[in-house]
Amino acid sequence: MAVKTVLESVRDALHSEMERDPSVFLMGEDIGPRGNVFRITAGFLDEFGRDRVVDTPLAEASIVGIAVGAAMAGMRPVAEIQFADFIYPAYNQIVGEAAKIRYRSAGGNSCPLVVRTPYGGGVRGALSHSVSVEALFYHVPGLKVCAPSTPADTQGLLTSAIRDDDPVLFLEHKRTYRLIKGEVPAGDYTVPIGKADVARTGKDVSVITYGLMRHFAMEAAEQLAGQGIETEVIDLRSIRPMDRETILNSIGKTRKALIVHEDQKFGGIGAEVSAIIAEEALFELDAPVKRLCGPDVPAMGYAKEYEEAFMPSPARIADAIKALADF
Amino acid sequence: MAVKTVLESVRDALHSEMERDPSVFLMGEDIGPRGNVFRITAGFLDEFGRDRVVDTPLAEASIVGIAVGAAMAGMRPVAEIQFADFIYPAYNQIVGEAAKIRYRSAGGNSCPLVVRTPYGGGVRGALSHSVSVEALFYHVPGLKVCAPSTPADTQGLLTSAIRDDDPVLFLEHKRTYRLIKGEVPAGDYTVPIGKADVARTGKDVSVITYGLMRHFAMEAAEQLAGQGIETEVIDLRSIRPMDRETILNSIGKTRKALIVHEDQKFGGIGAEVSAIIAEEALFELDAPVKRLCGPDVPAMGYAKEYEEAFMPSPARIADAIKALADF
Amino acid sequence: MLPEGLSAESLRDMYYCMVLTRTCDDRAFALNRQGKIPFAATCQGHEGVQVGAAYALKRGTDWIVPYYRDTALAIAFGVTPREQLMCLFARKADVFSSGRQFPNHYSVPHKNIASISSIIAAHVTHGVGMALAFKMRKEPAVTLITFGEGSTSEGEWHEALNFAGIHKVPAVFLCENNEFAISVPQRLQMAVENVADRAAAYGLPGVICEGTDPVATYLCVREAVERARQGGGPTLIEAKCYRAMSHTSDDNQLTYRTAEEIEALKVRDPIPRFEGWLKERGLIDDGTTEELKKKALAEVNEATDWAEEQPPPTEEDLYTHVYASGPLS
Amino acid sequence: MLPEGLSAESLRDMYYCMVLTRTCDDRAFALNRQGKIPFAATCQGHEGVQVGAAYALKRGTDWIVPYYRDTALAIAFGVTPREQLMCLFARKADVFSSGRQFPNHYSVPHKNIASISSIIAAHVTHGVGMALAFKMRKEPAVTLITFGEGSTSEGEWHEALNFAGIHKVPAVFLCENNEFAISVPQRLQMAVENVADRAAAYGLPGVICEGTDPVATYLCVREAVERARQGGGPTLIEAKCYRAMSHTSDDNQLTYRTAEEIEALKVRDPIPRFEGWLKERGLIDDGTTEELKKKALAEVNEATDWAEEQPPPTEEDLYTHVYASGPLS
Ligand SMILES: Cc1ncc(C[n+]2csc(CCOP(=O)(O)OP(=O)(O)O)c2C)c(N)n1
Ligand SMILES: Cc1ncc(C[n+]2csc(CCOP(=O)(O)OP(=O)(O)O)c2C)c(N)n1
Ligand SMILES: [Mg+2]
Ligand SMILES: [Mg+2]
Repeated sequence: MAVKTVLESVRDALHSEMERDPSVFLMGEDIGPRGNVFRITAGFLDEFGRDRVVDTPLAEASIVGIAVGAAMAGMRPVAEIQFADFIYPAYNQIVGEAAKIRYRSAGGNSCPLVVRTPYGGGVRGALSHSVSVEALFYHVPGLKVCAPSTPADTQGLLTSAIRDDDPVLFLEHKRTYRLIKGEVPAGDYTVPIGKADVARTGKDVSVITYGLMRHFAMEAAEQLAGQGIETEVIDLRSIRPMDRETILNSIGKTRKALIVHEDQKFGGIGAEVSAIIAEEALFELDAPVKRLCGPDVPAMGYAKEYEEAFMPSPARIADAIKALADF
Repeated sequence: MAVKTVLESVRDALHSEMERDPSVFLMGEDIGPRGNVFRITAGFLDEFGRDRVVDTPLAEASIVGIAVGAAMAGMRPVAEIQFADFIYPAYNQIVGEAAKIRYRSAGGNSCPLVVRTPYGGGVRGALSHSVSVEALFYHVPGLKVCAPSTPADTQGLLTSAIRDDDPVLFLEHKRTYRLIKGEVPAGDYTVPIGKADVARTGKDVSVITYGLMRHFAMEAAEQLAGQGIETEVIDLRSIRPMDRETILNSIGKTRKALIVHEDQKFGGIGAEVSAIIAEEALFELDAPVKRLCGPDVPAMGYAKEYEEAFMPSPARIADAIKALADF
Repeated sequence: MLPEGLSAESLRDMYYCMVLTRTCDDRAFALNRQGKIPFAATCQGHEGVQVGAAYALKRGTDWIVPYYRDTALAIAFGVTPREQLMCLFARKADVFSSGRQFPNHYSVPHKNIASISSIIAAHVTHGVGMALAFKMRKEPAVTLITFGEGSTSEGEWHEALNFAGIHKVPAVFLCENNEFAISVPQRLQMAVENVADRAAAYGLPGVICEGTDPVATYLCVREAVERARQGGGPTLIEAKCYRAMSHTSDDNQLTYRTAEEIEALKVRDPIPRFEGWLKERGLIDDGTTEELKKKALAEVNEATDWAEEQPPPTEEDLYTHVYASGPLS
Repeated sequence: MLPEGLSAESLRDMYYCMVLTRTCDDRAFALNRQGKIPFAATCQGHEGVQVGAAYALKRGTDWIVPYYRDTALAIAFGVTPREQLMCLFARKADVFSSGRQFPNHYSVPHKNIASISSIIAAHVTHGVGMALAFKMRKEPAVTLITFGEGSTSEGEWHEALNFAGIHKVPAVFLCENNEFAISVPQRLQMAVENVADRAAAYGLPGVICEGTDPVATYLCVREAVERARQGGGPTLIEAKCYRAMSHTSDDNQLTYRTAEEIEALKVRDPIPRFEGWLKERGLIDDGTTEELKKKALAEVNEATDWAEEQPPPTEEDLYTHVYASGPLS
């Protein structure tokens, strides 16, 4: 197994799917000679040519809209939105169009499209390069939403997303790109969309999380293990469909749930996770379902102080786990 | 007190605010000679002139974007999106721009904007004229979201929204326009944004809802009253900010919660309501927090059968209340 | 002499398509007035441009990406009266959407008709993406993408034409300019006289044709299609036509247009005009036109009766085709 | 003879603005290399168009709606080196955003500079809306809205110009065409040679000027501003300039442009060229230019030292200015 970064796992998934299937192609801003602003697709243009690595005009609605059309015509486009903050102009194409094409045509048409985009904070990206967008999309039936956090999951899920016959919004936490390294199985490796990962088993508290926060939660869990608190960490990996079974199994065991995400709290993913638990496992709970999330302010600011105040840290996660364990 | 329809209450709020404040003006498609597709603004063009009743080009991003600019320059625009299904192209302007202007300029700029739009089903509006969009916006700090259901609340909240110094998304359930009649206090009548309405008091089960479903819930509650079940019905009216206090007070009394909305369940408003309860009132509950919502399919279809299967009905709400009461 | 590429037979077929469409259109409004269907949309005044355009395409090869006013285009491209009536009645076996979409949202993949929504101009980038796919796969297909003049105000329209111009995809953009977007007249929609004037912003040829005349439109679209097929890039065509009736059955155009103005449009009706053109050239006679009108009525009657009897969707049908893998994935 | 409307003094002021901007710009990159600030964006190559445009406006009356590359425009419109350095250091008292936004996202309401985000072209409709407000209130103000050539691909840009043309709002659209959008060259951004060619689609005049020349730009913008102020409607101006450095400190243009190509741009540097122009006319001499460069450096040094000492935002500052009524409602 090779050890690679999350960034490399994105590159490798794109590269092998493009090699494997001639209907896969890439569209986006600066993905050609520049090789994407993070250099993910460096060298792709030379290898696959201009037809399959399309440097688009600066226009997100059409990056997705044109990809939708190509998907309807039998291609498997992977459209890139340079930063998740710029996805809003394409909202109509993703939510209003791509997600409804199969349903509205009663199966006559389909839209095997991947929209991938880097999201999240912690890189001094300021107010317009730090947003988490998962909660703005996960409500939409017809769409799938993935937000993996390790190199293996990223490569495995991106491969599944490209092969999926429905539109997938694929969120890559940009802080993990170079920070997180890990082993990725060789060969044709996929991870099924819709299955959570039990990143760590424990009997005292369940932490349900995803993205960068998985790593912070693992750090917190390791710290607490020294203090005799055994934390179970569930990495959702897929936001829609969401793996209710794994969540509920874990609650059945620990009887205490802490949901952690970087995105703002009110109306975030944690709301649905909590609601699933409150609806299906209420009498198994020994403590209120807690959420540790970003604050309900419009954005993460540029100054370091804003970033630090905004993002849940391993220390704050550990405090929250401890409070629940002690409850 | 005058009895009027919801549609008339929208008209009256717009009309009196335009009379009262010269900085209030309207923008939208077909609001001029046509007087809006529901005839809400019929006669406004003649009365207020072309400067204040702007029939725009067919372009939602700019309807909102231009209104944002005018708001930044001291006006109080009321922008109309003809049907909520067409709001997606304006998503960037609402979520990415309007909601962040005060925050990003540290109070240097503000955006006193109302975006109003008819939403919801039950009028054979088919796949693209029936959507509920509240869950796609309520997660956004900096924005306020209202979804009243009675003529008095509609007139009072729309008046508050126009006078509010921040952007408000104002959702009008189109099925209520002509269906729902009610008394509206005369004079300068406002309802504060952020306060729920206890539409009916009861001790057995709390139904937390909004929009058309308030009326269906009231019907269900009346039916059940005959069977000795006393339902408390909370009409949220404002989705963001949400009135946690009224919700929690009610749960404290009934110890059972049913959340009802027409919008799809997964990631809908009900998730947050449930999460608030699970976080703050868990040990007051005698039953799981239940959600009765639209199904997780992409849209309400055109055929009557789809509509009926999609929308919660008074009968289905009554069944759900009864099941909780019997729990 | 006949117009290049059109035989006497195909000219008569074009005429029949127009008559058949008009019959379907009238039927929709009749059913609406009878309370049998809640909604109808018209294409009256647009039949010329639509039928002309359809005949300029290569059936089985080219694709249309139409909009909701394209009944004649759809019929000329192979949609049958039964299919049309099934969507009006929102029947389960409605081929376009199984009764999910409003009427006239055509979608028949095996007839090369793409699925569209009601969201104005959202399909324009789709048509470009399809054309891009054809180009990548070196297939000879061209997409014809249609829309009203109001639709050209949307940002997505701009983005679609901009990309198409840069990448010279095999697409033809056809604007059916009826001077109104519901109630909004063209002068409040754009500051230019012709939609075709917008082509210059994308490095495309902009061409104007008389949209009530199927032959004029045919010739114009044909040239653009061939140019696109040869790799010459897209064209923006503006067909000047008019909207005879209210926007839809939910609208009343007397709230924003005078009765005289509406009455005056009647002289432009594409059907009698084309009938006259055919008669002048001896391609049709009174007997034939009467016969064709009767045939259309019989077809539409049969389709109406049949479709009305077909079953509606059931509650379970609500849950189909959410994902390829099943309802909730 | 001096260009109409510009005194010798204002020409020297313009020169000083350009020098001051360059000094700020160099400082930003120096601080970035020293690891003191994580990000810097440049306007080198754009100083001519920006300063020329600023001087064509009426201070205290007209508004600018700039974009992130408009350091010289902002400085010429009244932003001080201290304000500039405060935003670079993301200090609490940063007037633009209190350290919330990336550097160079100008916003100074009392100096008639509107707040902008990083979302490309989203501010263009805002400028139109502001101009609409001025028109409604019968105020004499004009908005100058700037953007790069890449920004003209966005749908919102199209919608903004379309509305502005129809309603003849008092706005001037100024494109700073540096031929690149990060790495994407103009030929992959549009199929036309000039951004000004797009004006025809909106019924606007489209004008081209040499953007490295502040006087040429000044004259061009001045005419457009006066036309707008008189009710003559908006103008689209394209100022041809260039980007001397990488897109931002996060970019490396050698990944998509050759060193020779970059080197060759240097002859267009607006500062020495304008210096030469002023000297030819006897408006400035070597002594003065040296003096002004020293003065700029002293100002920027002072601003740097001062700003570095200012306090950053605190954790509580995260919660301010969410709503007028307070943090969580
Ligand atoms: C995004 C969006 N905005 C608004 C509407 C409502 N609407 C439906 S048709 C129409 C007018 C379209 O005018 P035009 O493009 O000229 O086509 P026509 O109907 O005249 O053929 C409008 C505003 C819509 N369906 N989608
Ligand atoms: C909506 C959106 N998409 C993409 C970006 C990323 N981005 C920032 S600047 C830029 C290039 C802008 O080019 P241009 O408009 O020519 O201005 P220039 O930087 O050349 O002055 C891009 C793609 C963004 N900020 N916003
Ligand atoms: Mg029209
Ligand atoms: Mg540029």
